[in-house]
Amino acid sequence: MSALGSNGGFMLLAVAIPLFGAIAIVLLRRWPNVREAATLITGVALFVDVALIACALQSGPVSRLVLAEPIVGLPLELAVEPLGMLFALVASGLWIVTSIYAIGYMRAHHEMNQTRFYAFFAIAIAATMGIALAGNLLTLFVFYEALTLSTFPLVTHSGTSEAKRAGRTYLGILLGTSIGLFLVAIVGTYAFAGTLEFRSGGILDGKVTGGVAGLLLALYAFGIGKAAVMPFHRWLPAAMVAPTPVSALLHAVAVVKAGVFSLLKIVTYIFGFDLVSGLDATVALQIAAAFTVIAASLIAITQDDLKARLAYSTVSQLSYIVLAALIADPAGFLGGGLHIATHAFGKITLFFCAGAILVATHKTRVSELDGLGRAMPWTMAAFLIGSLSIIGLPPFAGLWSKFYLIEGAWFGGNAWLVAIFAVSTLLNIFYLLPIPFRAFFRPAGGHAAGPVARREVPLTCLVAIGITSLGCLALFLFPDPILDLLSRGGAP
Amino acid sequence: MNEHLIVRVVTKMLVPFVLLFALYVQMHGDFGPGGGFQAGVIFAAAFIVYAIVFGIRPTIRAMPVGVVAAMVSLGVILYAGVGFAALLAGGSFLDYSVFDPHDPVRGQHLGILLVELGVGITVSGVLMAIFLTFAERYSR
Amino acid sequence: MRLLEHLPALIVAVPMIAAPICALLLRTRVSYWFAIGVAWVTFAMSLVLMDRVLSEGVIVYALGGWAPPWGIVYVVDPLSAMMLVLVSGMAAIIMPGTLLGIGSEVVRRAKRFFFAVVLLVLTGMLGIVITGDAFNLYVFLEIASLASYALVAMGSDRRSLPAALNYLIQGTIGATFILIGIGLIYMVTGTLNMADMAGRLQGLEDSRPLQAALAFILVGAAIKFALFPVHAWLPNAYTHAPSMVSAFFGATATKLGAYILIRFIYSVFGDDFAFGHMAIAWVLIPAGIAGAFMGSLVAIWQNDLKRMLAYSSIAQVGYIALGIGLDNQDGLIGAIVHIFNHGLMKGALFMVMAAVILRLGGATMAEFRGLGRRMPLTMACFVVAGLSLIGVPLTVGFISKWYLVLGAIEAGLWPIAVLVVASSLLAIVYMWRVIEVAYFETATDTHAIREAPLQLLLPTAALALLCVLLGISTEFTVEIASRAVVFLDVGL
Amino acid sequence: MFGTAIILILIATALVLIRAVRGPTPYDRILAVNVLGTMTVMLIALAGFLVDRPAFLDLSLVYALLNFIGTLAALKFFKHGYLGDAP
Amino acid sequence: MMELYEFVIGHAIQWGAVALLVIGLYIMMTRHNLIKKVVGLNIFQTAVFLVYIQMSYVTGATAPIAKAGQTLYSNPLPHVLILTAIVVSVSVSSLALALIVRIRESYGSIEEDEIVDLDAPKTDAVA
Amino acid sequence: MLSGRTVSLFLVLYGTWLLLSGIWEPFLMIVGVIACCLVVVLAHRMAVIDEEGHPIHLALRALLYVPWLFWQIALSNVGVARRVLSPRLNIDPASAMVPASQRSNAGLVAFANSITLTPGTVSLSVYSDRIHVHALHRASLDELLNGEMDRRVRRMEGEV
Amino acid sequence: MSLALDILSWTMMFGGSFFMVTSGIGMVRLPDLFARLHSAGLADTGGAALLLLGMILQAGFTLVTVKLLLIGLFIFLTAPAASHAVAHAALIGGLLADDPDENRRSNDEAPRG
Ligand code: NA
Ligand code: NA
Repeated sequence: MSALGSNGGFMLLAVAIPLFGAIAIVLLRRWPNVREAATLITGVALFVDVALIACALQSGPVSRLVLAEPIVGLPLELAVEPLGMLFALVASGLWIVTSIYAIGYMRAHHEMNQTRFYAFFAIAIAATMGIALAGNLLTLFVFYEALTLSTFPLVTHSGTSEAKRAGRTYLGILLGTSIGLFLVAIVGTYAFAGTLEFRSGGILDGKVTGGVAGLLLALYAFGIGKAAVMPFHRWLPAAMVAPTPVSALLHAVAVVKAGVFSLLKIVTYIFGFDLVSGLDATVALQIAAAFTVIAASLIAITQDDLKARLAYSTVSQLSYIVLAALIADPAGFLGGGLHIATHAFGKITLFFCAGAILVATHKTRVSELDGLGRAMPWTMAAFLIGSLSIIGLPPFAGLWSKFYLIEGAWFGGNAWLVAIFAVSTLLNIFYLLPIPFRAFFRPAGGHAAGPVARREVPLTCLVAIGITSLGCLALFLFPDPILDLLSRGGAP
Repeated sequence: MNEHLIVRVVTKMLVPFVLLFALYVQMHGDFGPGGGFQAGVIFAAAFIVYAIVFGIRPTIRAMPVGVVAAMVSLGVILYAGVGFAALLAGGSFLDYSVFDPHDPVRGQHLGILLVELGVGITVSGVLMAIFLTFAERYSR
Repeated sequence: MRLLEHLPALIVAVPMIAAPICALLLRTRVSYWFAIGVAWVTFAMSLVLMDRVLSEGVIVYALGGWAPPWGIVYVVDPLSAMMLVLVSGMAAIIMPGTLLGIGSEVVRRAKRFFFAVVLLVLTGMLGIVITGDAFNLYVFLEIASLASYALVAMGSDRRSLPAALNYLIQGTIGATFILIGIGLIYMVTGTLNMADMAGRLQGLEDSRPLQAALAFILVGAAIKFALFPVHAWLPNAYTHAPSMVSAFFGATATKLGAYILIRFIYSVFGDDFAFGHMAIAWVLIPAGIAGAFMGSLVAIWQNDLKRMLAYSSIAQVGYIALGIGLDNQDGLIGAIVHIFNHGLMKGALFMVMAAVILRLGGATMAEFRGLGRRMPLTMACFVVAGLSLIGVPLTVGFISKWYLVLGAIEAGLWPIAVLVVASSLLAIVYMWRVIEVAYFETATDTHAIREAPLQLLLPTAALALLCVLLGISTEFTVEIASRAVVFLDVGL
Repeated sequence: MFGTAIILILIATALVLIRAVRGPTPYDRILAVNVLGTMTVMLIALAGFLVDRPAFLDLSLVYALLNFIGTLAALKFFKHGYLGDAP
Repeated sequence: MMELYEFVIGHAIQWGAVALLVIGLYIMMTRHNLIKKVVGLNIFQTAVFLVYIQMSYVTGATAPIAKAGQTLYSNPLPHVLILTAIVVSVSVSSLALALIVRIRESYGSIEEDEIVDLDAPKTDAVA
Repeated sequence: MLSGRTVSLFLVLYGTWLLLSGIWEPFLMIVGVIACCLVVVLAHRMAVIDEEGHPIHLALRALLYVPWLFWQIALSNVGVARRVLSPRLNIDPASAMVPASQRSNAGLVAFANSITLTPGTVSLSVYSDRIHVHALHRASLDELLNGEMDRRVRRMEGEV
Repeated sequence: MSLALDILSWTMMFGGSFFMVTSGIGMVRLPDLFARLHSAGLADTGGAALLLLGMILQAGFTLVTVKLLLIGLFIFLTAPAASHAVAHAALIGGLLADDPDENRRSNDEAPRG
């Protein structure tokens, strides 16, 4: 295989393209239009590159690419496997959409320091690609930290003291858990297994006692703070101060998905299903995740701030995937992987809508949305689609992932988890559906009384919202490519 | 303390012999290392007692500050220079036997003598310098 | 070339003869250039020595041509070669900036002798590292220490004087303890040659003087090493010394205490005696952990950044002690690598202080307000070195922590592993305070502040760059540390 | 016999130390330290005989010199508050 | 009889060393006057000389001496070591005194607590 | 510069050197000459070569005085020891002026030091014609007031 | 002969040590500074001299003897000067109770030393 022809070269490009994009963005800072064009071109190039990798994965063997060897016998390397492929596809695809949305949003909202914003956004995407294509756990950790650091300027974008506080929480929890727990787990894994490679069936099986394995699993589950298992979820609601495209990045494209993706990948390729399903600790962690699912949903119901409600919704949904990982069987893996994609499309739609509402009406509270359906019909329709998908109702993609999750739980002998999923679905309905209902069926009242003018958002925003809503539908209709992809991974 | 007759006279009598003793220790120190240190201390002590009894100004007149400062450096240069000389003469660092190809022991004698001289000069220079700064500037 | 054979002697002799010559040069500028030349020549020699050690093995050089039991020998093994490179390298890198760096920070009348004293420190430090004779080690230790006290006292801030005196008193106590320990070993073995000592100590584990000797050397080295709770000299000394001096000391001085400890434990006493018989792990590990926490915690509350860095040094010293105390290969590799790596970071950070003091006249939080815009390159170096101090992946700090945690886990000390990373989280707090102030706040005054001059900026950038490069490629540091550990025959 | 002498002198040293500690005037202390010095000179010389190292004699001579200087310096410093010329 | 001497002397010196160590440390820790601290440091260092003097008594402590003809010199002997230690001690004391001189020039005091007070308004408060 | 006293100092120094060296080796003898020259130069610069600093003129007659002085020292040593050790501390401190008839400073110093050297008496203060003496017991003072020591020191100075 | 020498030297050293101890006792027992000065003299003269003589007898006529003599000479020259210096300082300091010089502080006649 020639260097570029191999998917090794493409993998390097997947990390390098957004970095070059970031450099281009900085260099083109004086010409905003050209700058934004650079972002879009980079996004498309990245997506093409990732798609090429996917094709290569379909047809041939997986090659590895060693970038460096910071620790002897423990290189920084890129490799591709189905789950990572899916994540890379979702992230790179949604980046294009998010960029389209961001162009409209940032200009309409008169944000400062847009060059910095786009540059760090691109760097964050590069880090995400690194996570998706990480060939071993060390590499994954490196890019995981890079993602944390590169998103910090985005979270604190406004520079207000509130943003600064949020930034502290964000960084404190994410770096704290990753260095304090995740890293310890990684080093512990290395100490026992002698390697950190992702292998089918795991590397720890047979190397550690149940106690150590349980300890490691717990360290991973809580140490991957981006998965936002309670009590390490606070950063996510705090980061709501950031501009909406950043929220999209956090909630759908990259950050939280990187967390659950890592967890899923670790359970699958580091522990192996056999080891995890036999551990006492697994049950305890399942309980913690289940608690997060329910508790976050309940909190979401009480939130009047739209973005905060969505944030707690994300916390809840993430623990679905954590649970999927802890179910530790192929169906759970399938459900978890699929949920990464479906939740991404659903949640990004919701955030785009929330951002659109903010830009158009400067409203941030659920209670202020009465009657908004008339002013912003397209936006609120999309919001309804996103909500239905998250809840798991047909004809939207969320149905499939929930289906596989429940199947995995049921056949894996975790019947009580089925009950959790059921209750949670009910709660989803309670906190999501009232929003479009208010918008469409309640008259506009309160202080903002008066004739409601149609005030839609910039066209780019609408286009983006349309794409993601259609995505929710498309994934319902054509889930097979993803399922095919995922079924090639997972169990040995 | 100039009015202090007894101390003054005793010091005057003492100083030349202390200086001589310092040089004696310096020159006879080559039968075992360490002579240079003692010699330096004694040499400086002679000046220090003189300075205490007669004051700083007469002391500086006898031993200018510039000379003291240069002594510090020159001693070290002498010390390390001998080592380099040994290197250049084909031995290893501080291998004095190369100084006299016919009689290594004599070479060692010479080498140690010079090295100890360097040590002595430096030590006495340092002590004098410190005393001078100390005495010059400190008052209770 | 024949002169190459004499490098072990020359590397000490050249700065030794250069120091007095430097003092005789009457012009400060002349002695500055002279000192730069000497430092780089020494650095080059240390690299050649390193190369020879790696290719040919340990070099033993008998001073004066006398065989080991009678004369003094200089020994270059991988550990000492690494220390030689660190000490002379830091001197070489830092030296060009000193003339500007000491501009306002050194009392006028001391400037003439500044470089001579620095070379004296260099002589002493290199001597400590290279000598194979215990008493000679003490002599070099005192040469380095005396010159160090003088350097600290040269600070133009009058507080440098009591700081230097305290440093002197406590340093002398430490050195005296070491001297007593050496005397006791001499009493038991009748030799001062360290290799000889080790040979003759076999079977003397129950000798009281020997046990006392270890205790004395442990305490003495700990003081020199600023190990909690005998660290009291360090904060004031580093805070009030001229920043360039702090940079050099921060990178090297305490490290020599660590070196002496490692040298005596492994090359003289043997780890069976030190750890098996005397259980010094019970001193080193608790003191190391306590120091790591205490240093970082106190650093958080500092307003003077030099003081903050000083306390951070105490914390970092704790890690090194911990690594030594783990008594296994990875722990010691971690300690040795951290000796080197921390040198790079602290060197860079104190150089930044020098630059900031040069431009703004102080280095408190107030001066750092808005510095990200005023001195962007300097602050970039600060951020890189700061991230390294935190232990972010792809920096040198990560590598050291990796091995420390690995060592702790291998020793079965999980809680220690967690504490190591948990304490490094505190580093996030104190570094982040600065970064926040520098990038989120605006300067209170409106003076135009220029970027640091090249003589300061280039070395700082070089060190910051090394923080990253040696974090990605660890062939140099870890490889040599591994060899050193193998050579020291640790825990096999 | 050198050992006996050394022990006896050590006893004497201890007695003088009592005076050095008790004072009460600085002159008492200076005097005590001076006597202590004389005793130390003898101790070093005797120790040289005991271990058969004549080089100790140089040491005790040096110590005698330092003792003298020390006493003068201490007196001058106590009396005048400076060691050099009158400020 | 000779053994008794050696025993007594050896142990007297040993305990003397310990006593000096403790006294020196005590003075350094409890005195605020900088000169007194330096005096304490000197007493402390004197303990080392005693340790090295004691070495002379312990059998087997004599350093190996090179054979005549090969070289004139022997491994450093205890007294040389003591001498070196004394030189170091003197240098340390001198430097300490020189520092005290400058401290007095800058602060007008050599009492540690007064010096701390004098700097107090200038020391960094937590922001 | 090259006065008789200077030459004398040089000779005395060189004698001491030879005595200390004990080795009749040409190298060391030459070094000795250099060393003594250096010392003489330094001594000259320090202005210590005068009748106070190098009282060579007293040397010959001192040979007569010193044995007597040593005998006095021995006697008074025993005396003071007895007083110190007697259970009831047999002392009776007193101080008085003792006439001093010496003409030169060197002589005066010799007298004062002799007084101090004999335990039991200490010279407190020296005046041109008298010395203030403190005694552990009045008896020693009376003995000193006899004037024998004064006379012997003056004889050492050379009688007129 | 050698035995006689040994006994003689032993006696001398014992005597010297005796004076040293006596001096120490005096330093503790005697009531004031001026009284203690005499006791200090015991160590400087009787103590030192006898000890040195004892050692000289042990050494025979060698370089060691020369050095011992030198030490003795040095002590005999400097000890009285030091004692006198202390005494004089104490006198000026006004420590002597029955000072016959009534005009000490009136600068009537400054003492010459
Ligand atoms: Na440090
Ligand atoms: Na007397």
